[in-house]
Amino acid sequence: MSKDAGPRMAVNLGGITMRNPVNTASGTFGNGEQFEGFYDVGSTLGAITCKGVSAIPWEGNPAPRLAELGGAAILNSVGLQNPGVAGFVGRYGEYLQGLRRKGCAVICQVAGHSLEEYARAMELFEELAPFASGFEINISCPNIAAGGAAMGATPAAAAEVMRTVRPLTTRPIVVKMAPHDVAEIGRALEAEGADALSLINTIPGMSIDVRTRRSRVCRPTAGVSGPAIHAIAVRMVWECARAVKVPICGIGGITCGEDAAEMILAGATAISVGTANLVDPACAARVVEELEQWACDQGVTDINELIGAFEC
Amino acid sequence: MSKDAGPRMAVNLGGITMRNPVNTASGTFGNGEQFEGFYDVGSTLGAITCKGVSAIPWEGNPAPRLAELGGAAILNSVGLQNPGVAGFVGRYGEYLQGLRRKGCAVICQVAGHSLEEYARAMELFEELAPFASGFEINISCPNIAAGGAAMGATPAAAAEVMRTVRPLTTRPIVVKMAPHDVAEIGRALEAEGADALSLINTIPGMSIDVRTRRSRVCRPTAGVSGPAIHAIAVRMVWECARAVKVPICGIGGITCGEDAAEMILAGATAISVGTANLVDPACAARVVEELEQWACDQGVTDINELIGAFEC
Amino acid sequence: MTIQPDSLAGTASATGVHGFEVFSNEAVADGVWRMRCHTPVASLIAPGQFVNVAVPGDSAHILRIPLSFSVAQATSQTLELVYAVVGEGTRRLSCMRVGDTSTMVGPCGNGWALPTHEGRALLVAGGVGLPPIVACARMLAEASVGFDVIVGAQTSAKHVEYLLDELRRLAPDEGCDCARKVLVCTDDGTLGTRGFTTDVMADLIADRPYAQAYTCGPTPMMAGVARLCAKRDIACQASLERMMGCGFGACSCCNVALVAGGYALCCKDGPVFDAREVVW
Amino acid sequence: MTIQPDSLAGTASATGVHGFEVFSNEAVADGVWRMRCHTPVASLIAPGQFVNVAVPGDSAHILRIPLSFSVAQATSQTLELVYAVVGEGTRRLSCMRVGDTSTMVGPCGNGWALPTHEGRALLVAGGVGLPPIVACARMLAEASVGFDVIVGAQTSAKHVEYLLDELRRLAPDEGCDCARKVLVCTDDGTLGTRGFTTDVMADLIADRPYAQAYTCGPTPMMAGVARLCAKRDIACQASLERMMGCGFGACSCCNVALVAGGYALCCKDGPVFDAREVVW
Repeated sequence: MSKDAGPRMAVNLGGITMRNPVNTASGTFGNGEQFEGFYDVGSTLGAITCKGVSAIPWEGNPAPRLAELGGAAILNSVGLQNPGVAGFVGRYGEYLQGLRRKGCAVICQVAGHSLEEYARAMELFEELAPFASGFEINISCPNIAAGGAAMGATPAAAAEVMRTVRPLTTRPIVVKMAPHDVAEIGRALEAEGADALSLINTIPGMSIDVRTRRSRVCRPTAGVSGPAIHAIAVRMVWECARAVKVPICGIGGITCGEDAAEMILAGATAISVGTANLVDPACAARVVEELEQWACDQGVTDINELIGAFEC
Repeated sequence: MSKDAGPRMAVNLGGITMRNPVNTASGTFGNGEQFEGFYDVGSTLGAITCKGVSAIPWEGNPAPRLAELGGAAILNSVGLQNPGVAGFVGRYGEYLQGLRRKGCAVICQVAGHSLEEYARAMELFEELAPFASGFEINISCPNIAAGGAAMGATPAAAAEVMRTVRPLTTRPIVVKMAPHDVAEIGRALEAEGADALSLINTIPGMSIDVRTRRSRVCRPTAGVSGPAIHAIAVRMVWECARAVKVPICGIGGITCGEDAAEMILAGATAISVGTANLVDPACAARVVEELEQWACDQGVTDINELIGAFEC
Repeated sequence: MTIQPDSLAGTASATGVHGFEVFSNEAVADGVWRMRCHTPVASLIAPGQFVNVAVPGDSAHILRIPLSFSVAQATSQTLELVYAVVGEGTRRLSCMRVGDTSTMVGPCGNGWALPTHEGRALLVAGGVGLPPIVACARMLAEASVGFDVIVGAQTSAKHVEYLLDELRRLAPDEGCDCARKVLVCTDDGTLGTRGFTTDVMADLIADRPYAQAYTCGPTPMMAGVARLCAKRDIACQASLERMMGCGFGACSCCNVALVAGGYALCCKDGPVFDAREVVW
Repeated sequence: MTIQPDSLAGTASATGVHGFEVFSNEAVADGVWRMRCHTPVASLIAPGQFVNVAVPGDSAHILRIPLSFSVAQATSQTLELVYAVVGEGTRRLSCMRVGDTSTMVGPCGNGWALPTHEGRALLVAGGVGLPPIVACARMLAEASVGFDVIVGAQTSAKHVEYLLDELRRLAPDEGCDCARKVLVCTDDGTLGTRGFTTDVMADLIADRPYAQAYTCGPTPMMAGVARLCAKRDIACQASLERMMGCGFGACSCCNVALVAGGYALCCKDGPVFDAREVVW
């Protein structure tokens, strides 16, 4: 099917314009470069979301950070290892600027242990990252001792983070949400000026070595991701989409165009490929094609016609 | 390994004495009879939990009630089809009494759309079901329009159900919990006199046919179960066990002795085999053997030594 | 067959978990495969019943696959399954090789019943519903019950022709005043007459009297067959298909709406139902 | 090799997704299999690098399986993987049959580097660490670098003997004043001398001078080898093993603690590290 003949695939994620709805989930795509050996990232994807970055460098968690679960899922506890905003910009700024030139949006993810740290990281990004199309505030990382998921546990806590970072940039702010109370928390974030919401982050889980009686990763609980959580994620996107007006980026166990299409029908404007990037490095590029084919088969001229088109 | 040589496997689930920790999840085991062709239920299991039963018969949901998810899970929306307490007792009372005689505990599950219906069902059970070792109050069914999960959505709502049924029986009451806020809701239920807690019920999920744009089951959302949710369930059992003193029955994606052992290490006194009963009808009997072998390998003389023995 | 409003009633069924070993598994036509295996189920199962097969190779799809059989030989303990490769599960089944082993739950459900009244039987099959009808025809032939067959399909397909040959290979009716008819029709006329099975059936029942009808195929077709039978007061058994969880009445997932109200379970009360008791 | 504190730096790697077709896969000793396959990776990969293999048959286990190789022939595009069947994944790998195809991500990571200084090399392998050491020995032999080998195992096992034969089959050192030694020790003395590889190594390095050591095996063993090398100021390369997510530096799951502080990634900065830079 020639591109000309195909439906329009461009979407707008709260001010972040994407050539197609396909984005990548933070932490599963490096910062894009690692995938250049598999396909031309900048000419293919709608956007990439970079690894979470904090004001100063974080070491991340000790080994082991990963366990495989039998049930079509993995358990990770990386803990946002990152070189800090300055280190990140120095090392990837040029590459990411190149992605922008090719028409791929670049979403930088902001991490912090406290309101002050979120603010400081946001200020540094605003100052040092002209290449960022927008920012994703991570208030849902289950793998750090302070901040992360704790900052997004309640509507009030989430709203406070949003109040803190909103004044610091005029660029679009997306908020990465935890897999609970997505309707209430989504409304609170929207009220504080979030331009878009992305969900879900990994679902906290636990895997125990029954011989040693110890966790199979470095902390008692960690984040579950993969095909196992897809149906749960689609449900949460649907619940959230019915509660807010801002656009949503649907994330959770997407491995193919059909999985992505479910998210869009449930109300997602964009979608992110996550864990599948690790095991099938060309997955996101394939999803771009499969999604366009689906829109074509559905007989629409614009993918936007299918957002929230689920019929119940 | 001869039974004499093996560790003691008997546990006490809030007054329900079980010869071993293995129970069955309501709705996945019929009422036991269907499995007699596979093994001698009464002589093998620690307990069975019957299908949810309401004061008067419920039709349940229209077809389709089931969809298979690619990610090691299924999605169901049965909606508690049942013949009502009188019909249930008339049809299964004798069989279930037989299980008791063989040393298998029988837990009858109580369903309702409202406080009044829970009370009425509880009264009828108390009057008509002398064979019941105890009762499980289902405040977490995601597949009925009124009642079910709605009754257990908050600590206050859950506590109210417990206040309603507690005075109506002196037999042990277990409460079947939904997969959210298990620590808070668990504490509320314990405060109102729950003898034990069972968790988790299925996790609400959604599966969309992307060609028809419709749900693959009869309602927009339904319950996800299977290996996919195991690690999430273990985490919730751990969270709940650290919050309450009453014993817990761990449920979620258990397919083998190791899965069951994880639940016990996380703090579960008993475990229920659920979805695995459907695809591997002899699973629960196998779990009994594998669990005893594990306790043996761990070098304990009593399985109770391993409850909550997770080392973090 | 009488349906119990709560299908979980009654005594424990003889359904068990049985091993099987594949000794042949080949494409008999494009898209249609025939698997032959050794299993104790072969001596327990009756025409119209099914087995719920654990197909190796994808533990992310956890459900077994319900399959009807075309031939079961008790003496040699062999079961023959003719299946269309339609989905991911049957694709995996077609990958099983000679010597591969797995398990099947069975026998499951209630199968075809012989006619209760004297008289000729009419079999009406649509596309994917052919294999169980072949088993039914075999049952009737062995019981010396005279019958005719109508086979409908969208278009001429090798697997339809394959199963038609199976039907034609059956022993002819004995002691019947009229020869057995095996009529075929397709939506596009590429095989047999052009038109719907119900049209062919309307003509046939106007021409010959029938005491009993047996049907398996797409729901709209079976609904049409049921209507025609009701008009003429012909008893009708229909084999239904549903997505199934367990296959033996434990999960209540495969519900079938009843005229009398409430639901029966396809796996335990069916898959063969009295067409008059089902809401079409 | 210098490690960048943030391993995600640098330009895009040449790592790609490549198809492979199995042309032999057999047990060469109890518990140890050798798979030979055709794949373009064979002409891209260097000793000590690895491939991350998608092993069919269980989509509930979604991760690929990282495997080191023993032989890669660029001309014939063939890769030989010698692997111990230890877990569920390698069991599935052993089920792949001739003609089966799948994909592998590779080449992954940094492999063995030739010695930077003149002098003899010492290879120290423990049990499961043998295959990568075989590849290293082949590299050194081709580069005419003189070396000795110490192989340690818990007990005499067929696969140890198999790989020892591989080592002995290699071309002898050329232009070396001393003949190559291939020493073996087991914890129980059932093969070679009784004792630990580090004991054998201590004696050997007292006897012969080495410019470079290469080691792969259980972490405690490699830690011991690293300590001995540090004492004698022998450069040491160690090939580490970690549970891996992606194999090319995207997920940061396979972290290795560094003496300099922070973490490197086993998949991208390793698996071969300068033993002095790693926290043992």
